[in-house]
Amino acid sequence: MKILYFAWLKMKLGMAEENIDCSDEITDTDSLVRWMKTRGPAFEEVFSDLNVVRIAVNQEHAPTNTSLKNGDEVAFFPPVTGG
Amino acid sequence: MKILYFAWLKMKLGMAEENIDCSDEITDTDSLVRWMKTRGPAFEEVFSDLNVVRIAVNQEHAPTNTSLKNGDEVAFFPPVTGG
Amino acid sequence: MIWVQRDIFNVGDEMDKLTAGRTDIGAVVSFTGLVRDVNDGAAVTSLTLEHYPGMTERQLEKIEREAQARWDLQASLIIHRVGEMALGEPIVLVITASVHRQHAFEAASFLMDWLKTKAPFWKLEAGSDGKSDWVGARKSDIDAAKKWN
Amino acid sequence: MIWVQRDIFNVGDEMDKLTAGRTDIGAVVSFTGLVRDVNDGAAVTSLTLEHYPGMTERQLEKIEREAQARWDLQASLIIHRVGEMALGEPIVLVITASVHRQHAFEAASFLMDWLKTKAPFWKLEAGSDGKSDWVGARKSDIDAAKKWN
Repeated sequence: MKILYFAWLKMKLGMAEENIDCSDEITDTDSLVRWMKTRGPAFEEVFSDLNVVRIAVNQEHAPTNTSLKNGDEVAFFPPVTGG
Repeated sequence: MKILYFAWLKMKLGMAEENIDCSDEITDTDSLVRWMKTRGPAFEEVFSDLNVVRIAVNQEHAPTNTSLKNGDEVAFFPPVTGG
Repeated sequence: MIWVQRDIFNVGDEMDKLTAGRTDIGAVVSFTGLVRDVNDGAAVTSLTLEHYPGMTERQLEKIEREAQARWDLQASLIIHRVGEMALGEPIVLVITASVHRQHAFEAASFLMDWLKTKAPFWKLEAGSDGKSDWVGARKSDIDAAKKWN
Repeated sequence: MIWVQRDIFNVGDEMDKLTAGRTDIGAVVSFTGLVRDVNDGAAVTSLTLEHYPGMTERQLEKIEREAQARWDLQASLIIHRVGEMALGEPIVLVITASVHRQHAFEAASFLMDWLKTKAPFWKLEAGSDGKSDWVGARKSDIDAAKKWN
């Protein structure tokens, strides 16, 4: 599963992209976020306020609790501000 | 008083502009229109349906019964269709 | 700024002139009206715009002032052509510039709705049958203008 | 048609390309968003647009299709720039063409409202104090988008 980070999430995590595997622990976006928070202070901070973090799965805006499988592309980013 | 005609009114009357004097008979736009209708078949036809004739006095759209004086510029034209 | 002219205009040039050197404008909306080959189902070959010189400028200025009073505009422009024009040519241009896109959109829409019902222009269409007809006023334009009362 | 590009664009050129040779279009509306020198009261010296390549194009295409389904459009265009841009430069362009001006106005306004809340772009503003800040989402944009639901 490819994970992408954008804007301030990318800057705070010092990383634009990584690969992780789905597991018993990570089956949907909710459990992915729970797992993310356990990865250290930077992750804890980035995922502390989920009002300012948006999730896309396979390049579509994802509702909470979207199920995940290996091969999916998951992106975390702030509310969009283009235009 | 300067009288101007535009669009199909001008074509039907064969005239773009004329000068007439205010009189006891012509004191406002209503009485001007009444007088116009007496000037022959072309005028009678042009002023037969006042739903399709607009009036401006001194280059402002005029409500019915706008009073007139010598020196005024009065224009008759169809509903506008620009843009 | 208002212009009544016979000459054709270029939308990009007019927009560039209106915003040149300015860094305080966030949103620019333009409306361009073009000569169509069909109107109310009848084929059109060319269009002639008659107007009332003097009153035209006066009414366009009033309409522009009204838009500036109702919305926060940093710049605005109305160009309306008169005389004969070919199919596909532009007839009218409205540009509005604002900090906020909503203001620019609403003001441009308002300018067109009022212009369509208040500015003394008349369209004469030449048809493929060789005849010319004066275009009639549209109820949809009158209704559109009413929403700004 | 949608374009995501670093290069600056010219509104007039894009409009000319979209309407060239066509005599069936009556109304063209354009919206251009420009880099402003002030945002939320703070001085801005330049703007950088980050985006999500792939998702950006996908979302813009969806937004354009939605506009074409809701209104009678004869042509439409969305251009959004990415990368660094200077004050006064254009960021985004939306053009809609229709027989009816109301369709063109509404569709352009809709495209901007949805783009602002659905397309994955993020603005990083460089300020006169040398610091850069990510622009926050605006409640007014979220409210504007809701009216099309």
